[in-house]
Amino acid sequence: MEQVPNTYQELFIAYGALWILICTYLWHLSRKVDALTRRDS
Amino acid sequence: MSVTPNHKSLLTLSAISHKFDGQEALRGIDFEILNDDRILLVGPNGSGKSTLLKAISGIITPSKGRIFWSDNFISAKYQAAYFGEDSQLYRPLSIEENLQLFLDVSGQSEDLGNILKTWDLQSYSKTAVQNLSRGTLVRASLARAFLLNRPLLILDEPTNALDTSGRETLARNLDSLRTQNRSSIIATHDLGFAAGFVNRVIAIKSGLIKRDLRGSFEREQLIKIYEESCL
Amino acid sequence: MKPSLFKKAETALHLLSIALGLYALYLVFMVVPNERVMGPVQRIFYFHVGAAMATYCSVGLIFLSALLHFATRNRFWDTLSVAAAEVGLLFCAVVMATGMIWGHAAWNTWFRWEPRLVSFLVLMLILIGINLLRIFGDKGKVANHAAAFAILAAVNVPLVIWSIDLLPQSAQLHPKVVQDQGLKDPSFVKAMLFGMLAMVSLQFSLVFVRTKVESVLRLKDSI
Amino acid sequence: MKILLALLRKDLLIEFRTKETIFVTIGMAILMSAIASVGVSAALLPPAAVKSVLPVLLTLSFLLSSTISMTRTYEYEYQDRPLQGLLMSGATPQLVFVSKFLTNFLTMSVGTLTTLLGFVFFLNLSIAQIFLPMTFIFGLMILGFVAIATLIVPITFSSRLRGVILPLLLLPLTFPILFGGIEICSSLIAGIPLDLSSPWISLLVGFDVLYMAIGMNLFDKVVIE
Repeated sequence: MEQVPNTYQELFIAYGALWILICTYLWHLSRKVDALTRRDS
Repeated sequence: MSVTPNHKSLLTLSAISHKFDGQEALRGIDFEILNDDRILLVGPNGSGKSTLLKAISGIITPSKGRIFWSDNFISAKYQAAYFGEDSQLYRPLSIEENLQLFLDVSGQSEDLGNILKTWDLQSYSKTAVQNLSRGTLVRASLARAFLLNRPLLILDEPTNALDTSGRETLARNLDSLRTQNRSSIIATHDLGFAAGFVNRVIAIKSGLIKRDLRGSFEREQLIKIYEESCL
Repeated sequence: MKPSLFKKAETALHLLSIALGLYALYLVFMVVPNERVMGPVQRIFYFHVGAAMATYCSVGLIFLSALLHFATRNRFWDTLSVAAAEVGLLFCAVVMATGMIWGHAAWNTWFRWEPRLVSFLVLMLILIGINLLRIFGDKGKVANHAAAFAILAAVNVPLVIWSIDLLPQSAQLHPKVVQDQGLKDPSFVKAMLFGMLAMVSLQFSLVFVRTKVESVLRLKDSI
Repeated sequence: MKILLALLRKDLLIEFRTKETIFVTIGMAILMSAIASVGVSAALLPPAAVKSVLPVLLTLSFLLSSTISMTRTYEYEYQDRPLQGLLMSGATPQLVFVSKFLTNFLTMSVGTLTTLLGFVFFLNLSIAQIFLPMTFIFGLMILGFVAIATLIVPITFSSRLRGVILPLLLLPLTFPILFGGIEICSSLIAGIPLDLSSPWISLLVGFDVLYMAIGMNLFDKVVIE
């Protein structure tokens, strides 16, 4: 089996970026919800 | 509202309000029922009469506020006997089987025969409830409510489907309540029927109590009260 | 808790999920050596197990909120159980997907009848049931009904696991990596641990935000 | 106790007067066993294969026919709200649950017996010597199944999808019964005598006891308005 690399630099960056995107989008949504509740009450 | 010595408080409603799917049926109801009150509850359609009666009977739990039954009564969830638009009888069973079931379940052993006689249901006792006429069904359901000897009897529009003989039977049984020292609360539009019997009138409109008067009332007085507070 | 405390706790939670996620990714892609037999595809394992832990966490949340819903008349527990049910189903689907990808790569079949995947299949059916009940339930009574069904379902999970363990050994094909400590290299264990922590913390932030959304929805309905 | 007898009398009276659930159960049982047997004989399987596939067919037909026939059991409890009348006149929810549970157990046992006989008839099986242990095992399975179903039917009753949602909620919870039934039936059919110390029996018994207890306590939460 040819030597398979042990580390996957570009995969790590890709998934890392995706993960950050997900979490910040979630955070942003929750901020919007807060804004909504402030305006309603 | 001074409480005369021999009247004992039966239950107290404090800040009862109820809201379901968006609209407010009750908006803060406070009053007390004494043990020999015979209350007439009047109010236009949609004023929250049925919701209030269901809350008192325990069928629905009000979203806000509490109902306190006075001390020595059993702490069970359901303290009152209730009659409403649902007959609460098993349709495939006959009147006799239904009433016998409710007698056994409530642990009472009255004689079924005279219950049928007082509500003149003997001729229908064997027919299944689903084949009964509306009037007979109401009488059977009233018999079920009356046979539970509970301190409070709740009747929601009892006279709607009753003919004259049915109303006389109901009036006779209501009078017998007085002797058994059981209080009652009736919601009806038939003011003539209630005139001779009730000793307290509560007028309710869009979820709030407008008037709460004691004493005995003639039919005209009831109509005046209704018109003043509810129209 | 004062609103500002809520907001601080929430930002901490989101930051924690980001940090844990990045660290887990770093471990999985940069540090852990290739598994001798299965090669690089084995790296999905860490998030497969992480998602499984997050699913069990959600089922625990559903069970807890059902009990507390009956104990206290507070409506918050009902909104929490709505959120936990949806997030639980999401992570259960992730477990199934990663399990199949990994199963296909390792044994080139899409679905092996081994215990862990079977118990998750049953769990997914149950979670689908819970969510269906939420959608089609009667508006007034759905809170009580869903809580009662949640208790029935949560109690069922250990029974399913027990009955699967009794299944004859022939059905056992799942690599006993976790049980018999197949992980030689210590970094395997570390990666798995952080994989779990990342997924569970993402699960909590999802539940947190979904609960807020649900309470706003209910606020809107009741006006 | 007197209350329980009165409730049981009521349930049995309704059952035998309307005969709805009984007919649906027997009908479904015959239908399920017929479909399964047609499938098996159409596949021209050798007897050995039929014996190995029989447990899963038996258990599946039992689960499916029972689920469909359970949808009818609360029909008369909700028309004109008599169940509410009962609860208001002093019947405790636990007793109402026990009486519904026993009545449903009776009707489902009739259905399962018909399924068994259906299979024996359609596939002319000779299971005479293991018939008794088989009914014992199916008895345990029905107990667990009915304990859950008697609680879930009122839940689905008030939802918009009434009978359709019942299988989706009920069947995932019966997997332990499915596994247990298949394992014990296949060992019975393979000729191994039933030993009561096997873990499967304790699983089934544990399952039944657990869900009966949960059902009794959660029943009033599910039935109130």
